[in-house]
Amino acid sequence: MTFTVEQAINWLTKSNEKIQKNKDYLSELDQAIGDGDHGINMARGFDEVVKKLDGNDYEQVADVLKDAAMTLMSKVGGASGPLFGTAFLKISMAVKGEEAVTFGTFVKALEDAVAGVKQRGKAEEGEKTMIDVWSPMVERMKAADDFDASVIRDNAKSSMEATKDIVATKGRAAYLKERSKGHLDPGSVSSYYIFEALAESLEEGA
Amino acid sequence: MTFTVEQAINWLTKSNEKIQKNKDYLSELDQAIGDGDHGINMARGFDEVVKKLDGNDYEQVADVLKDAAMTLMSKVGGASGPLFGTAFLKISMAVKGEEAVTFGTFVKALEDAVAGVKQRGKAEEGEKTMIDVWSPMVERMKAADDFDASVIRDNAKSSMEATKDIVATKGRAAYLKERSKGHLDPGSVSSYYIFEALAESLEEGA
Amino acid sequence: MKKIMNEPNQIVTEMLDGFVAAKPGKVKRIPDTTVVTRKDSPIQNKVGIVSGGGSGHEPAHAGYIGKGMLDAAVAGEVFTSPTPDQVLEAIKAVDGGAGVLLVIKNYTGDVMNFDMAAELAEAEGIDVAQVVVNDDVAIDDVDGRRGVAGTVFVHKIAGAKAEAGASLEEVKNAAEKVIANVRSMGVALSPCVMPASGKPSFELGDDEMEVGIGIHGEPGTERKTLGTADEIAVELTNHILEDLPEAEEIAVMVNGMGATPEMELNLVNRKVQEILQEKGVKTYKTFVGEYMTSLEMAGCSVTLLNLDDELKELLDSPSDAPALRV
Amino acid sequence: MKKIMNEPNQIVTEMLDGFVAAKPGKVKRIPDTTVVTRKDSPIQNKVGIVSGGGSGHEPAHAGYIGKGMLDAAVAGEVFTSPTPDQVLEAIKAVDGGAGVLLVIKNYTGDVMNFDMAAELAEAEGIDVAQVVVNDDVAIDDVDGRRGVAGTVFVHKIAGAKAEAGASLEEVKNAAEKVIANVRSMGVALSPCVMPASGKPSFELGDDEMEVGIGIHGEPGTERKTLGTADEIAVELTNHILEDLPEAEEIAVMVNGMGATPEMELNLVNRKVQEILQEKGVKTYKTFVGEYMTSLEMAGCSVTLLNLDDELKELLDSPSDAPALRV
Ligand SMILES: Nc1ncnc2c1ncn2[C@@H]1O[C@H](COP(=O)(O)OP(=O)(O)O)[C@@H](O)[C@H]1O
Ligand SMILES: Nc1ncnc2c1ncn2[C@@H]1O[C@H](COP(=O)(O)OP(=O)(O)O)[C@@H](O)[C@H]1O
Ligand SMILES: [Mg+2]
Ligand SMILES: [Mg+2]
Ligand SMILES: [Mg+2]
Ligand SMILES: [Mg+2]
Repeated sequence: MTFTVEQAINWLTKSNEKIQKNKDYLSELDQAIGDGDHGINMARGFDEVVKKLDGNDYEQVADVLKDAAMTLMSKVGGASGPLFGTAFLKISMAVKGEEAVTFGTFVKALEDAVAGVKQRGKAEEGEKTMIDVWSPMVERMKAADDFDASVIRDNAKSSMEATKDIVATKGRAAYLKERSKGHLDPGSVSSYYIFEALAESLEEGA
Repeated sequence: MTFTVEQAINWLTKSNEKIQKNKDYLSELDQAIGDGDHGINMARGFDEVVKKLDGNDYEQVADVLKDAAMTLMSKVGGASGPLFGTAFLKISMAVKGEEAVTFGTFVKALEDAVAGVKQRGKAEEGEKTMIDVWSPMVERMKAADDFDASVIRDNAKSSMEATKDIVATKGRAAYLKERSKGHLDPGSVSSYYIFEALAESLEEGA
Repeated sequence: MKKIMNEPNQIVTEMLDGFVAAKPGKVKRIPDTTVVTRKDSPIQNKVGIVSGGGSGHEPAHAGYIGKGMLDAAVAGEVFTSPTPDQVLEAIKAVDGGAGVLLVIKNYTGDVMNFDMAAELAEAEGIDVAQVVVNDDVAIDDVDGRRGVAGTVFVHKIAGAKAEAGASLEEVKNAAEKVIANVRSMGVALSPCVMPASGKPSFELGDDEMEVGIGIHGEPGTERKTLGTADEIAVELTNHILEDLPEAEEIAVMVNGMGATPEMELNLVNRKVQEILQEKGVKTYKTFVGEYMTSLEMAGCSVTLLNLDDELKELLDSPSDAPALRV
Repeated sequence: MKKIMNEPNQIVTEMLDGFVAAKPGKVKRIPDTTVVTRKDSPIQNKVGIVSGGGSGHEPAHAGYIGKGMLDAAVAGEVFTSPTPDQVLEAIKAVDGGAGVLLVIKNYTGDVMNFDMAAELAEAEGIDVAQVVVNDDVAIDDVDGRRGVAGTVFVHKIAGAKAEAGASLEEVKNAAEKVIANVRSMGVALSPCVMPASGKPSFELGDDEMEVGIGIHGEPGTERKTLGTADEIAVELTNHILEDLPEAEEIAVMVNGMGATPEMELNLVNRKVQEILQEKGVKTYKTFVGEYMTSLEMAGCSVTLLNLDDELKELLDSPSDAPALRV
């Protein structure tokens, strides 16, 4: 199985739908342990991504993802803009040249994305950030040998849920120290939506 | 019957008690159609008046009332400071020289007080101010030939209550125009307490 | 009531201490009074400018003390005009032989207390002139109009004129020119709370605003559904312009009532400028900020001042008052 | 939510329009950006100073644009760092050949976005230096400390140094000296409301305050019973002084969070000065007002800056920025 331009567009479109639908929920999560703008930020960014992609003819997955990355970087701001932007940019760079991306390349691309996010955010796993969804995902996919929608969905979900118990040491939630416990990390929840969208785009096929 | 130094002190002491007791009520009345400080203003002023009188030996009613007037003028501020100050100052001036003030002199003194307040406030009867209690009082007393506590009490009370139906044309309540109707005038209510205190001091005698 | 304060009945004196402590080189407080003056008062042969009123309007009035504006400010209790003896102290402290102008806002209490102070000062041989500011067009009856944010322009112009060495009469005339040419109107989104009573000045629904408010938490002249920034700007500006027909070149002040973020004031200013441009009125200078407040009331007022060459020059001349630096 | 606004998603651009409209002779907006610069930018051979961050902190950051302070300010969405492309526009607009200093507050988002902008600018051949302000002692972990009101002192000192003709490195060093010597801490009495969501950032009881708050409506580090002005001043000042042991001669800033009347700030200042005097710390200069806000949050912060001769001179040198005139 490969990952095509149509699937990439579908991925981003579905990501946008989920984020728009859960915009208020994401902001509420951020209200509890941050500054309450995460839903607004992601919704603004993905709305622009979909607008940007709309009507364009893409030959490569890399071009779709690059446009998404650049749009996120220039329209989101805050912490999530550079981080999600970096993630998609790294994926885009790693899949460059392949019209239909193989599983191996895709996993490698996700691995680059995680490395990029870690470097940008000066963060590691276990600090209650989006990395806690992205990093386990790479580990899990490295152990598989083809795309598997339900694996992706389940892994993202359980990782996202696990952020609840973590005491934050990066991002705004870190200011709250122990009080950050018991709340989901908003960036992990939006990451979960993005992986859920990926799973759906894989299920729907090319 | 005459009005003595002891009665004058008693008058101001009782006025203070009533004003302190009704401080919040007076402020609430002012809240509705003014700026909410009338009780605070009058309470501050009369508290100082009583402090000022305390322990002083007075030979004349005029001296008691002059001290009260000067204290009100320098401690109250706002509209009520100069107005009540002027009222007591005019009374003081008119009763000067009499150790025990006769009814005739007292009525003449109140008449001067009303004239003084009208001039200071550039106001007439019927504008929903304290004048609407003081002016009818003078008219009523001019028709009598001796002090009568119950006449004073009743007259002040009915005049005070009648301010409810007036549309204000002076003071802050005037800003509300028709909306000022249906509310008692705070300065008239404190004037009522002052006349009630006068009635009591007359009843208790020298 | 949620306020950062200590004892409510000490609030004015403590505030003045805090104010003076922040600017020890510029202002001083006359001991045992609520009067703050320029550190270098009295200034020989300069007309002294005294303003004041109840407290709760900060930065008015002490914030306007400085070279080119006020010589002294007299603070009353919260929302209560100061008493004549306090005003007299201010007059005496700033009189440098050229006389003193009192800038009074048109409230019964202020007019009476300042007038009594003027009488006392005259009795002591000091030349005193008075002007009464009544810029609030929310009140139809011109005689009854309140003095609100337009007072700041009177401080500025009178102060500049005095600094330039004008006589008491000339300073008074300049102040009167401002009063004749300045109009304001305001709205409130939330009431204010008197420190001593702890009660809100009125109740407002979540989607309501009071239009035509004063600066003492008095209810406004009308209650309406909360408008957008643009709608509020249109309502206030048009009401003012109706009353200021000859407007050609003007100064604009968008004033916050105490708890209004600057962001919101800028939104209002944006629309005010748009309206003026559409009507062919030229803006000469704009002031956006908190200039004349009502404790922690949320809301804003708009003030327009018609300018001629003299007023422009005086508006532009320097002021080092902390609340209006030019 | 009660705000004077139009469409929430237009609030930043409309605010900038309103801001620039008030000061047409002094600032300009770069078309199609959220960047405001000095009207006379770029200034040849002067180091350019760029600051910025999310909106909602007004008068930060555009209010600090002026001779002697910032050359440009970049506004993000409310409480959201601006994006690298916007920061890049600002850098390019103010570079006069001597390089550009970015003043960044220590938030993940701000640090990343400004850093990316710096990379892009360097790629275009512009010398860029960065400083990260982290003055909030409410956070124990020094690396994680937020940048709050102390940032205003960084603007002032770096701006003065640049105006004096210093090199990029010298300007950066002066800014770093401020950062090493400035500490802040704040309390909130009420939350703020994001225009786009309409929800309060947290709920507080009538007798509660949040201690150790940031400037984005984040909850504080501790919730306590609402204290008096004196208690609040003691708590904040002592906490800061513990972290600033070498304090001898200092600058003080008592900053309102957006909806705090100046009266209350003066009460806090009064006590802060008293504490400093008791401890033998000399106050060189005091600033009381709204300098770095959190929308319509009520509350205040205290900032202390240790001064040496260089910092004193730079603090005293002129600034014509509307929000900090010297
Ligand atoms: N240093 C970091 N590394 C990785 N992710 C981070 C970091 N800081 C914050 N995040 C992620 O960003 C999310 C917050 O994004 P958002 O609310 O949009 O930005 P901001 O915190 O600037 O308001 C967090 O929930 C977290 O997942
Ligand atoms: N022009 C006036 N003439 C007579 N009495 C007046 C006048 N203006 C106001 N008052 C009286 O003063 C009262 C208000 O006093 P107060 O609240 O203490 O002063 P302020 O209005 O300055 O806050 C009114 O209720 C009214 O009775
Ligand atoms: Mg956030
Ligand atoms: Mg009153
Ligand atoms: Mg009053
Ligand atoms: Mg944010």
